[in-house]
Amino acid sequence: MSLHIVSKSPFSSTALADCLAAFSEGDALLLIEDGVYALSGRMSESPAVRPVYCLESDARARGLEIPGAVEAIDDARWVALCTEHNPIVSWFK
Amino acid sequence: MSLHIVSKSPFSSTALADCLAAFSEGDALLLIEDGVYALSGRMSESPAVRPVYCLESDARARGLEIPGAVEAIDDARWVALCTEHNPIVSWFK
Amino acid sequence: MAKRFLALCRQAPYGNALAREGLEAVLAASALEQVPDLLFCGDGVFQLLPEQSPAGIEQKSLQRNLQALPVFGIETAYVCERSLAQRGLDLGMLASGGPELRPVSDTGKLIAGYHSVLNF
Amino acid sequence: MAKRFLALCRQAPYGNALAREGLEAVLAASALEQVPDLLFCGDGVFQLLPEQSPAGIEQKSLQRNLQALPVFGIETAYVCERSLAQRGLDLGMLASGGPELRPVSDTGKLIAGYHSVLNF
Amino acid sequence: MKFSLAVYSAPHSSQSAASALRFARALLAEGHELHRVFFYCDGVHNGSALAAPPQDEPDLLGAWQALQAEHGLDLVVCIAAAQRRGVLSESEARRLERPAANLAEGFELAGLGQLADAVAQSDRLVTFGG
Amino acid sequence: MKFSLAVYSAPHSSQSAASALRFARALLAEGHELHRVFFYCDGVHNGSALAAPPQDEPDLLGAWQALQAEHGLDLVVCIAAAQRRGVLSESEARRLERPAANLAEGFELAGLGQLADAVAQSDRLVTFGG
Repeated sequence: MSLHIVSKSPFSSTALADCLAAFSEGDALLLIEDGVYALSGRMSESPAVRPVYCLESDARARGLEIPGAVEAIDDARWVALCTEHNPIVSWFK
Repeated sequence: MSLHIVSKSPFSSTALADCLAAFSEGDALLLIEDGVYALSGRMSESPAVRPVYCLESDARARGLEIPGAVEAIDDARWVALCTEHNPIVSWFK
Repeated sequence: MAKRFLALCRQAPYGNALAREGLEAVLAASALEQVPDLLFCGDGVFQLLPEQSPAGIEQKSLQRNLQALPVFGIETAYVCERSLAQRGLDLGMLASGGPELRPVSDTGKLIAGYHSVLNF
Repeated sequence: MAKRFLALCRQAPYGNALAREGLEAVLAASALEQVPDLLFCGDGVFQLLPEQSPAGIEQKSLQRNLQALPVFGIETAYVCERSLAQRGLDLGMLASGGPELRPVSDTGKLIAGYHSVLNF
Repeated sequence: MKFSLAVYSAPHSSQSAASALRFARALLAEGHELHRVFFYCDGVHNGSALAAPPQDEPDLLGAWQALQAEHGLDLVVCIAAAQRRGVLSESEARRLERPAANLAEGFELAGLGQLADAVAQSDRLVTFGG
Repeated sequence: MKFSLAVYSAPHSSQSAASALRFARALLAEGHELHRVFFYCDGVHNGSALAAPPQDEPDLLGAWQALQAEHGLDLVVCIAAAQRRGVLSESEARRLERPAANLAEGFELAGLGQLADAVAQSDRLVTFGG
């Protein structure tokens, strides 16, 4: 199933909303770059989908706490996620 | 009073919503580039603010009808609007 | 057997180059007989509006590229129903002459069926 | 009398270069004694979060630039209250050590009082 | 009236580079003054001499150069933004030990202070970005 | 597993160019194969030899070149997208009558078909844009 990678802030772009509308049972969501700002909103407590991952370095860069419902990952785990899922869909605008 | 120039689609960017939240009595709104896609939604019938202008060439480029509540303008009128208003605020992201 | 892949087109035309460069990539792939399926989603559905006249902004119409798709083996294209509804559009308001447009309600299920996705 | 101008900062830091290049423009202007006022709005308020550690993404922290602002004559900066609330933030959660942050409820009225706006 | 423009977008990527050119032409045609065009962020690519768009796409570089020659425009490319993005004059290429220069004729590199100066000197500033 | 990457963003403008480099390093470190990196849209600027970022900012070009040298990577810059944006090899500069070339060593220009080919040849395609 698909891995969705979102890299834009949900407060200024509809990338995350568009992604969630195309999310299927069995898919996974990875927040990178400005996509990690989703952690500062409601998603942090009760994500609309599961599982949700985020790049730890991107969250730390921005001073964001990573809530328990979201799994913080490093680059090696990012690569592993990409091997476990197919296709990989990037939501970057 | 301010002239607000919005150049992004309201369906993929919050630029227009952010602009409307910073709109004051006496300001004017100009839609250019992908900002003209606001004409394909609810704004076309009852704009949230007035006056609303749009660059006719940008609307025609995209195959959009220009509703009566919105004034279609050419480049010369665009320049004139910029002389009539101050400051000029661009909402491009 | 060739791996099936999907071109996911989410950008409005003209405001930035991605809609055009996406279609150019699709045509180039098709010319090499690696024909992707197409899904128009989000602002990408605006690429399908009829009567685009970008001469006034000194751009070429994207509709020529769209209408060329069947020649390259792309006979049908998927369109996200939800994206149309959000924008006050329906299939009947879109341009004809290119690939046959097929509405999709569950884009997630569609996407998950492909080996790879090219995002534009 | 110098014309008053406002730098309107709407971008989150790090994801794209505009937040950084905006602050660089503000510092350059201030160094020439053309000191703008500052308004953080939209995702621009994320520039003000404390404990940013961008070493892991090989970028320099923007907070050094922000903390340098008072040295260049920018003692206070406006922050859009509505943008904070939308993001579940309040003034008390923002970084200290830079300019004093002043909440603004009517950004439109504030903006309209300036001769020019630099958008970042 | 005296205008200045700030251009943040690269040609052939965003329409706003072309919009800036249109606006510049229109304000000059209306008899206004164009004090300065300041190319910043990705806008520095407007000053690249190496862009070679297909014949059937507009030649923005040539259009800016023609406007510059006709009206003596001040087309300023931010030197710091240009270094990061690889838009260099001959002297910058030498200084930074890069193998070539690509700043187009009619454009000049200058510091970021020229943006604030344009704001101070002009009746109107219009930003083209995105 | 065999990966290919599509990179649409310029360095120093969007973080995603740096993210692509990070991901490339990580997948190679994990023992996977990187079949091709295809630079398209504004991503073609990753192949510019003229970028000169300040000393305290990362040198993405040098990092790609080092990775290329170590792993023999196929770093392909789309020729059509590069022409529009002014990224030219010596032969392209001559053919298009431009005053200089700026394609960096380690990168090569090729047609858009190489993107579809990368999709067909790889187990995974990851796109970096925005």
